[in-house]
Amino acid sequence: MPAEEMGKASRKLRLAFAISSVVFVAVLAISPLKDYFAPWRQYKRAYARFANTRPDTKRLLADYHSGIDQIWIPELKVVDRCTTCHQGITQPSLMDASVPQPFRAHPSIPHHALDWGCVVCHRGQGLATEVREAHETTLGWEQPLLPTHFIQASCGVCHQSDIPETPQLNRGRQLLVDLNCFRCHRMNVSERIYVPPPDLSNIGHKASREWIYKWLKEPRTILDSDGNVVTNGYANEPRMPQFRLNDAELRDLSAFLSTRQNEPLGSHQIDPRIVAAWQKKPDVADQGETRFRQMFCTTCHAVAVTRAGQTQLIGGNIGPELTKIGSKVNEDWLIAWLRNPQSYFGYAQMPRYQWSDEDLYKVSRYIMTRLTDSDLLSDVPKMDPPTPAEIQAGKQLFVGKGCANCHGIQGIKAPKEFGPDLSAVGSKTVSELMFGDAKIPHTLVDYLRSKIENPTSVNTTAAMPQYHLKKEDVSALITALLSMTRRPDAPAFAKLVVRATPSKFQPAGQFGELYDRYKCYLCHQFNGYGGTLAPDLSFEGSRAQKAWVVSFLKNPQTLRPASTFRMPQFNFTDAEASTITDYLEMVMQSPQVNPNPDNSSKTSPELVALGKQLYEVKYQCQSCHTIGATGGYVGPNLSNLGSWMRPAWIAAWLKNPQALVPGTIEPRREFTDQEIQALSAFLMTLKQTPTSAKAGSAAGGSR
Amino acid sequence: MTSWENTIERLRRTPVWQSLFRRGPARTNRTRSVAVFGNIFLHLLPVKVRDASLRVRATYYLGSITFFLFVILTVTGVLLMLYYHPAVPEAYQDMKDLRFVVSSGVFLRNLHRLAAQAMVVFVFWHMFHVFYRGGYKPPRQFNWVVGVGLLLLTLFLSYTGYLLPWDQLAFWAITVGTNIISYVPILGQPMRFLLLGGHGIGENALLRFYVLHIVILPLFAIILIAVHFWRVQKDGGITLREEHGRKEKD
Amino acid sequence: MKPRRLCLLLAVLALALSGCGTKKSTAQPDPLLHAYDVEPDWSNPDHLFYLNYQQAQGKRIFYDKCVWCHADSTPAGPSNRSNLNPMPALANDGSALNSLSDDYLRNIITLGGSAVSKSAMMPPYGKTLTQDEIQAVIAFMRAIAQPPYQPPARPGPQYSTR
Amino acid sequence: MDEKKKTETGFGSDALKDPRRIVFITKKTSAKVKGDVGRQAMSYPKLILREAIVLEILTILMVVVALFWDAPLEQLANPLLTPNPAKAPWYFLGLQELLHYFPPIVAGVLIPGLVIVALIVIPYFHVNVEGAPLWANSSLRRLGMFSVVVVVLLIFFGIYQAWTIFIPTLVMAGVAGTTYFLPGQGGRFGTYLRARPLSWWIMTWFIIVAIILTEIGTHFRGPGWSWVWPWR
Repeated sequence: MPAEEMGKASRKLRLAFAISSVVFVAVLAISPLKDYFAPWRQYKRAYARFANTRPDTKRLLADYHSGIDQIWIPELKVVDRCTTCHQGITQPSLMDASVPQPFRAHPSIPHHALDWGCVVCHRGQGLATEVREAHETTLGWEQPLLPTHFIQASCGVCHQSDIPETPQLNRGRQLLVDLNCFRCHRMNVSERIYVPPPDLSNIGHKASREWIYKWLKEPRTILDSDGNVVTNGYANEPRMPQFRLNDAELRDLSAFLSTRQNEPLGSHQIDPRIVAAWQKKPDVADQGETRFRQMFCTTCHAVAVTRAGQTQLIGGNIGPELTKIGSKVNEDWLIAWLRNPQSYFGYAQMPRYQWSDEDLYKVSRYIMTRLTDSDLLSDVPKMDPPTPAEIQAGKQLFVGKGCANCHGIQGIKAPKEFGPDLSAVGSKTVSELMFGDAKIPHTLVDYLRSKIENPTSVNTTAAMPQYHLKKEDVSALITALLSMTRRPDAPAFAKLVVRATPSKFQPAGQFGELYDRYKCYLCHQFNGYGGTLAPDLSFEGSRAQKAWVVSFLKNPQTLRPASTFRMPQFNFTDAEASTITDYLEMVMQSPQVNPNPDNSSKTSPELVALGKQLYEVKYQCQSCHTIGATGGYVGPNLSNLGSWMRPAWIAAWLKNPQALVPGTIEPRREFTDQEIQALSAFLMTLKQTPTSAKAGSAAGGSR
Repeated sequence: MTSWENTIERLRRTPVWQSLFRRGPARTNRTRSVAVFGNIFLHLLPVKVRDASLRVRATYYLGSITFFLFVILTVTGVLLMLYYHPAVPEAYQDMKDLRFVVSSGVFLRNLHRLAAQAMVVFVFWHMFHVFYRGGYKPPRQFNWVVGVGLLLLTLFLSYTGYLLPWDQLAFWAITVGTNIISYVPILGQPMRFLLLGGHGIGENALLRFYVLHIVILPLFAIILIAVHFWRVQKDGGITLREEHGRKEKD
Repeated sequence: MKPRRLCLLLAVLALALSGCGTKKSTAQPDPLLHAYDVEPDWSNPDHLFYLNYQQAQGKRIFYDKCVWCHADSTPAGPSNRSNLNPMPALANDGSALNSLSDDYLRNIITLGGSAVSKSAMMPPYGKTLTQDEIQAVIAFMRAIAQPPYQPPARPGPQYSTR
Repeated sequence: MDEKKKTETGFGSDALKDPRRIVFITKKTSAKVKGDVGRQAMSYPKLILREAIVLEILTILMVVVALFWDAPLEQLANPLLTPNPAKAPWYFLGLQELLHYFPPIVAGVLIPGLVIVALIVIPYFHVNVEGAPLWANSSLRRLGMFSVVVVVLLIFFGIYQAWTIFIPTLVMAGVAGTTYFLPGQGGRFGTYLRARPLSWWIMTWFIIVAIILTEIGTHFRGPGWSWVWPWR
């Protein structure tokens, strides 16, 4: 082939080669553009522009450079590149909401971001420098950013015991215990006051088959206008969830339960003479009601009261609501229960009162005739006496539905590992969750919410029953669940965990018996253990005068007549009252208060006058405290302080209230020693005779 | 003669140029032949090809594309090796670093992954094309077998590379794949053990796959590619449509 | 027409299909999820204020220490506010408090009313609360103020995102 | 341009302009030697330039795609967390799909083994190397053999309920059979199909089956290897 011809033919080829080479070089040259146009670089530049519009540009740009920023904490295995875009998080001047994200500063928190990194609390992917990768659930990282609403869950990873900064988490943890979640699911719950659901070994004595049928079918049916669930006889009682049972199952279960009478009922006979004397009297129920109120049953139990057309629940929520209790229980059982709740089941939290037969008869008549609802069981079908087949089937259901997980019953052991293990549910990745056909975003938070609100939404065959919870309680539960994570694998993390300190105050001896019998800890705190309804008694020995304690125990209602929640009338005997008083004085002492002060000599009328002047003019204590008929409602009524409190306590209190009762409202002030003396002297003059007591405090005693 | 060509000519006379290329410009067929003969890479090609085989429809350049993908994979693969540790926690961390921190790291990994997938596609396509052209028929039987070997090597290269990111995708794809091996009677379990360096996919498997992926398999692939090219030339060039079957004009 | 083309077509189709990614569901934004806590507007409970961490801590302290006199209702019953003379300002009363600086509020909380020539009924909390806690309370009051609180204008041009 | 004298060797001037390969042709020469190879072109620059252009265009395309498409990366490997379904790389999904139908020894060992063996032995197994049509000679016998093979295959697939392979096999056999029964010439397409050798039919069948199986394995298989529609 002639060379010229070939040259001519290849000219086109050469041209094509030239063009493709140019494009080739150009494309290779622009390939780093992908890097150059990385979104984080735009945020970097935007921050520089933004900082230039601020008055403190110099400080804002002090650490600025064009590369990737990262927080690197090797011992925590933290490599967070969040600050590449969130460049202003440590700049106090960028805190307010007008600063555009991602430049806004982090609100001030106890843990500084640079010491802890971001992902430790917020989750998400710290390594990422792309918006979606860092924040959302992507394939590359299964843990999306925790919505701020649930961020307290991250506090709970290390802080195993409750801290005041995380109310939502604390509430959620309390609910996990109260709702018996931990009875079916394995999880770490810190020690709290927990009262197991009633033992059902003797339920046959207590309630009828019809009532059990109704209760199992719909433990709660109505939602009132506030979204509170009203139950069949119980209000605000979310503990018993609703199981999805059909009529046959309900019949079987109610047959099984109504035949549970393992032990004979305790003493339920009332002196026949009293019955004979009161039986015919028309006002026996009215007298019962009066007695019911006098004993302050409503401190623990709520009863619906209709006043001026409005029905309202009056009373506490420590015990069950009693509005329809008469339709539930048998009278014999009721009498036996009131006499000795612990004889029905040992851990019953109702105190054992010293009832007289007469009171007992009146109150039980009141309960059985007035606290009833004739419509309650109207939709329950007629049932024949239980057959052995029904009982047998009911027994199987009792285990199969998980009833035995919460309710003790003789002869049946709770199945182990009934529900899924939730001890690390907060670390679950999206791929570990089965969403079924649920039309919800595929994130752990949405899964938990959907599952709690409707257990069958993600799994139609779920065994979990239906709870009816308020929205904020669902959020609290989610927070508590999210806080249960696999322990972060960095060894440094293990050291950071603040373990829950189990506290249980269990005194021995005679006082211990009374403490158990009257369940003091349900309302009062003792050395950090107990309820918060009533004043903390940890230092009661230093605070109150002995005679006052005795008189209060004997007749509690006279001291705070205006409060709804009042210590019930326990009818203590003299011996019991003195045991309690002696114990309080001996043991419940504060190291801050000198038990045997000698300051009586320092009292003089001038000092008292000075104290009165300080009280009324300089410090204006009357804004919070009442003396006589005037003053504020915040602090306790001081009218009878002279016979109530010990002078040494008052002096120590004025010096530093928080040292005696942590978290008390009264601020610590800078009184001089002389002022303290004067104020103490004045306050100790305040005494009144019991009959003249009138005004009370609203805010709960000495807090 | 333009000044441009003059400059080139002067450049050609420099000792450096002459030490590099030794020959003058390839302007005649003889010097062009010498250029092909004398170059270690080009001598795998024939000096002359039939006009018909230069048509796009003769090959669609499928073989060349496959080879060029291999070249791209080699280049990007070597660059990726600079950032990669074949160890269990680090491997995945390195993927994250490539994605988020390394300059153009995403681009390199994308290109490598893309080329790897494309190479599997093109090697199959090339094989089917050669088959329909009758390229397996004498005298090219052996080169067909070499090609089948290259197909298997490509699959293994792609497969061994699949594990290296050490993500869920990698782990489970390799699990499924190696389970198939264990179905081989008698030899299955020992073979799987040999491949994985243990009974499960762990640190050893990652190291073995890494060595296979970057040393052993590419070495064999390069040798077989050379043989493949050489045999194309020795067996009479590429198979043309009219060579087999009916001599229809296309 | 030619089977060769058919194969090619199928191969291309297969390649194209394998490129399709899986679609992801997108989450609807819920402002509540992005707030640490909320506080309903005292005069309009349907309107919610979204609080950040600091404001939420302020809310906690407020409802422990301050609510008794600076709100009309308290968690434990009637407020002490109507009982006092002069009547303390409501914590959300923007018309009274927005004009006061953070420094002023910090002073009156720390040192008490008498220190700034106000009623001595306002006790000092400087020894009971930390400065951070007091700042948190102020942040909470600012957050719930009606009319809304505007931080004092800063010098320099306003930033626009575009 | 004149060549330098020193490069001239024993070749004539013709050879200088148009060099030819000088070979000894013996019976054992493997190269296919034909009397007429048609017009020829120099590899340098014609072939090499073309190849270079292909390389450049390929690289350009690859780079452009790599700029806009991101390689997948999932979460860290976790042996305790089995994705459902766990899928092999796409080029093995045909094989995985086969495992769904047949016992592992068949789908995992026998079939891929046979495919590789078949690919290797094709050149040595002289099945109408000449490219004679499938039905050219002794057509009834061939049709009979063909039918037996197809029926055996169909029974095999039927037993294992491998319906997805059943269908393309049936279609292929149908098309192949129809070419025999087509009246007259059957048009250009029919003539073309009738002229296909057996190996052509087998390979075409294999390609279609492989593509269908891979496609099903990639896009139509969900949790527990159950059938799902990719658009749902």
